[in-house]
Amino acid sequence: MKKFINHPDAVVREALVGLAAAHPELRVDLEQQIVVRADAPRAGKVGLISGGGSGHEPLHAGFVGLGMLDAACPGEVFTSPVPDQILAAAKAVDAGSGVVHIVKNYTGDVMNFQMAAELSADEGIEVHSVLVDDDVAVEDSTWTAGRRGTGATMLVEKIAGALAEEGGDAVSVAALGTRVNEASASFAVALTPCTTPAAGRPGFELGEDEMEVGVGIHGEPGRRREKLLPARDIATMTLEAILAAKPIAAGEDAIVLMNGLGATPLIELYLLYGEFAGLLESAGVRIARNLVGNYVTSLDMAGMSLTVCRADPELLRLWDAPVRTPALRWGV
Amino acid sequence: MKKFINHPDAVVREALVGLAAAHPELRVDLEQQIVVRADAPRAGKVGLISGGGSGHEPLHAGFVGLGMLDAACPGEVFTSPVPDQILAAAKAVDAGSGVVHIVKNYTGDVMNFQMAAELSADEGIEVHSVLVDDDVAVEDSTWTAGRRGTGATMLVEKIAGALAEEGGDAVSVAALGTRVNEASASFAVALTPCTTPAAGRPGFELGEDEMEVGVGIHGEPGRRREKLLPARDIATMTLEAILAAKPIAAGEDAIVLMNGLGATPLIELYLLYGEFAGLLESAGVRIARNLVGNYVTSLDMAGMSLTVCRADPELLRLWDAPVRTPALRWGV
Amino acid sequence: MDVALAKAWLDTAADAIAAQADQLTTLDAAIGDSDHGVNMNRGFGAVRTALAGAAPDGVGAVFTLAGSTLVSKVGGASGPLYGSALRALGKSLPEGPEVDAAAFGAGLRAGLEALRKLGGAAPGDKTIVDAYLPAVDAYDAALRQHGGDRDGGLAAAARAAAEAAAEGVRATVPLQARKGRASYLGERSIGHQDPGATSTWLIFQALADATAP
Amino acid sequence: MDVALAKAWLDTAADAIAAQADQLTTLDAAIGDSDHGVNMNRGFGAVRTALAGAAPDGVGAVFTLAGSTLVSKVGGASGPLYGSALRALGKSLPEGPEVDAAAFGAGLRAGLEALRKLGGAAPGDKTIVDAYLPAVDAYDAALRQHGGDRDGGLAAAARAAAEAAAEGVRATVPLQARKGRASYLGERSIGHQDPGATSTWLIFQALADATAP
Ligand SMILES: Nc1ncnc2c1ncn2[C@@H]1O[C@H](COP(=O)(O)OP(=O)(O)O)[C@@H](O)[C@H]1O
Ligand SMILES: Nc1ncnc2c1ncn2[C@@H]1O[C@H](COP(=O)(O)OP(=O)(O)O)[C@@H](O)[C@H]1O
Ligand SMILES: [Mg+2]
Ligand SMILES: [Mg+2]
Ligand SMILES: [Mg+2]
Ligand SMILES: [Mg+2]
Repeated sequence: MKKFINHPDAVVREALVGLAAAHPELRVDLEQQIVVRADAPRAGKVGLISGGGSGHEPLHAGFVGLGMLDAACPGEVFTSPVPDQILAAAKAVDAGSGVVHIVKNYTGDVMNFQMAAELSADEGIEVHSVLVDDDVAVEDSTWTAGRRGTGATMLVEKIAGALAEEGGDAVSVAALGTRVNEASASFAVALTPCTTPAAGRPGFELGEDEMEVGVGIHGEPGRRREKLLPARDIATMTLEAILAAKPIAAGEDAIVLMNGLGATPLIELYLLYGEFAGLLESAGVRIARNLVGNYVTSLDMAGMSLTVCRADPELLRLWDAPVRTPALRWGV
Repeated sequence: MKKFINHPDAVVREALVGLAAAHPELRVDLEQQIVVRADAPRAGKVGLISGGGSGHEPLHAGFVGLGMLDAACPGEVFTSPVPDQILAAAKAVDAGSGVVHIVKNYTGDVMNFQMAAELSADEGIEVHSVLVDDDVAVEDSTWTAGRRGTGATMLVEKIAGALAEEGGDAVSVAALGTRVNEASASFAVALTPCTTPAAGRPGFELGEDEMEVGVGIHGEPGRRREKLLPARDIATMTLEAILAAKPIAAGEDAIVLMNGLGATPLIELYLLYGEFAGLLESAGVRIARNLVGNYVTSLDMAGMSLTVCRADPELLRLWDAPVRTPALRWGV
Repeated sequence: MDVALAKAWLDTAADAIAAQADQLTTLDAAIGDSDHGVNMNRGFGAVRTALAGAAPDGVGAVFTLAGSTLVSKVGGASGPLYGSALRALGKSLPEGPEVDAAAFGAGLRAGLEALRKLGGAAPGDKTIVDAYLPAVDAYDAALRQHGGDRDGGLAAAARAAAEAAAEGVRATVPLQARKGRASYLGERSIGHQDPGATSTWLIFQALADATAP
Repeated sequence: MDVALAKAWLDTAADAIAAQADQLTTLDAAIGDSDHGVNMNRGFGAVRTALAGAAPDGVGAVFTLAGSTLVSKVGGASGPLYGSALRALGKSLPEGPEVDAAAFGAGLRAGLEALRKLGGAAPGDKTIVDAYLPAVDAYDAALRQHGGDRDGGLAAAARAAAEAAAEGVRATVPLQARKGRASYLGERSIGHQDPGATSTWLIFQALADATAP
């Protein structure tokens, strides 16, 4: 394992030290392991809280700030945060208007946020939840824990965050978040596995000519392993999986997130984006907004995910609303 | 070699297709292989042009836009652009106020930009140049081609770009760029080599417990090879090299770029930034501004570089000036 | 079982988990996200520290503290699941510095119920339940046989539970996961031993070791 | 040398470079950035295409076109250097469909001077110059000996040039680079053969092959 770290156990904490140093506009509580907007709690504003295992940076802490999250709860690497952390975040951001949890659909995340919601309720904080489960590589059936939350998480955080910033109440913000999730589908392909600092070795093995199709953002092996294909074919298979699960009619608008999983250079992401843009154009879908870069990552995994969100004018308006966070910034 | 590409020869071109699709606010000329601000040429504004081998994305095309570059000339991967490209860019952006070349100090870049400057002069375009040579891993002596241009390039592009946007003339803009370069020093460490699509194999080999100290952004081997050290020790050796070459007195301001070389996850960059921030604080240096992320990369190299620029109020003011490019955006 | 034995069990479990952490993580790498050993080790290490720094006045309090510690230190799926189970065990026990083997057995089952309520897993889903459920069944069966032993049958019941858990772990190999991260793999989860079931076996084996005469 | 032979030389060089592109890139990986073979191959492939599509009326025009093509297709260090050298060679030749071996030799030296003026490298800096300079020296020396040959000594001079270039390439191995990317390595550049000198040798060897009787 080759990483810029001091000790596997200290990675999350020491990265938070760096985050605090780089972003004085955030309040980083190393004790509680939470990252909070410096101006929270803000009277009349519902508090938007997300969190999950670390290793997906900039998600979530990189999206704390004006127009997006009020607080992030980073867990250990690939391990959901604990209820205490999430409760501490709720206390830090609740101004009496309640909080909204944005939770990626993993057994651990769901249970820990659920426990935190109960603890928060005990303290008189109203909690609503958005469950993100956009990864169509997983079949959504009673035979699985359900679809995973991946790339759409940042779309939910951006769009629900914009409504919260405008003064939307907790019920509306949660409902909007759910609507964004329902309109979104993601699919990922990895060229290499990732290595958690604690494990010290890759989560799975891939041959020099293989790719993992439908991989998870925690290095969970995917749907299947295949021979590596040209970017064009990978794009085709990815988009087919997405549109099969969540069709978009010709003429409709979409927000497209061309996301790198951590170790894929931007030149490849742009090349892929060109392929996807061509395919979507052929399908008559209009890419109204796009992002190309590393937003929801998986440590040092070489890979990519595509998220397509069917958008209407309200979603686009909220997408365009001002945002000022370490990893996403426009309009201010 | 595992990459999201179709064919090694088509990578640069196809990535430009994707860039064009993602950023309609840019004019991407696939024929001339140049990327130009949509509103260029702008009357009264000097045209800022940079370029170099591809594989360092977002440098340079990701920095084309308001407040930064007017045009970028991406060469083949790790190969400087050709004079024709640079001339085409000059013609596209010159509004009679001349152009400024921002050139990284590599033999090929210097020669090709020089030839382009002569061709431009033949066409009546006044050309000034800023040579960036901030990489203190290379000794600056008659025994070498001189220090390489690396991380400081984006600082020069941002700060000179701000002055150009304000209406600074070509001589002032070039002089300012040179001043930023002189105030800056960079040093890089790699954990893995990178692989160019055309070569198909890594540029050098590194043992599982080794790092390359003072590596170049084209996968040029560095000053020396060493056993991998904890992040803290790597930070110490990096900062010592930087401050030995360009000392900063206690109490002075600095702009710090904590840069990833392409395959290093953000969590590690923040951890490293925490180390650097602590060391600089101990040295009494004030980090007035910082950036943490992948800005000047080296394809799929796992590694980092630190750039420290001694800043005065003018540099800070221009740093803060509005910028709207694919990879850097604030104030608008 | 008295307070000392309760602590000894958890200490023995912490040792076993520390020793097997790499193995648990390797199992999780195959069908999960490579952190189960790290999670359990962090959790049981914290339990050890918490118990060392506290003087619980009853057996139940030992387990409630241990469970709360797991909930607040582990995260992931295993933290809430094991934490809730231990908390439910602790809360179900009668007050006092000692409980008999029957009460303890009932407590183990209460823990199982809490875990199942939280996680929603059925037997055969390739989870903790596949080791835990046979273990408490075997415990109860052995207790009926050995209730007259000098220790009220605790040691024999614990041994039976550990053996049944081990059998349950082996039986997870051919299963297709339907809960937790392994379920994403669908048929590709078949052929791998479940990490959570494995850590459950370690915990019951620690009970057998700690209670062995 | 006539137009056909000039084209044949560049074609032969293009073949040799295509065949050795991987080898050139491997040499560049050791002390540079792994692209010299790719660069040269792209450039000489473009030269081949350009010449196929043009009907230069003189020997000089062949080289001027080839040089301009390299400048506008290669980039990097080698594009301007070889491009300028070929352009200078072309421009230095007398007009017309044929030039003699002496004029061609003077042209080769004019190319070397242009390359040195642009790149600033001295002999011993571990660059193209270390193969090019001994090659033109050997060419001139051989010409003095073989000027009376049927072809005016061209074939013998070219053979001598190629041999001297090969020797020059070998001599780059122990040198420490002082120009180009390899200079960044300082002492670590010692022990490696220079890629640019190697491609220069390929080009002179192609001249020997194309002119061989
Ligand atoms: N719903 C569930 N009910 C019971 N056990 C579960 C459930 N989901 C997961 N598990 C168990 O948790 C184990 C994984 O734990 P761990 O790796 O620590 O958490 P995570 O999956 O969050 O990384 C699995 O091997 C499985 O035995
Ligand atoms: N200043 C110079 N003068 C002569 N030759 C040079 C000079 N700088 C570099 N070279 C030659 O160029 C070769 C490298 O060419 P190439 O790899 O195509 O370009 P780049 O270094 O830009 O990647 C070196 O091996 C060396 O022989
Ligand atoms: Mg986990
Ligand atoms: Mg090059
Ligand atoms: Mg796990
Ligand atoms: Mg090279």
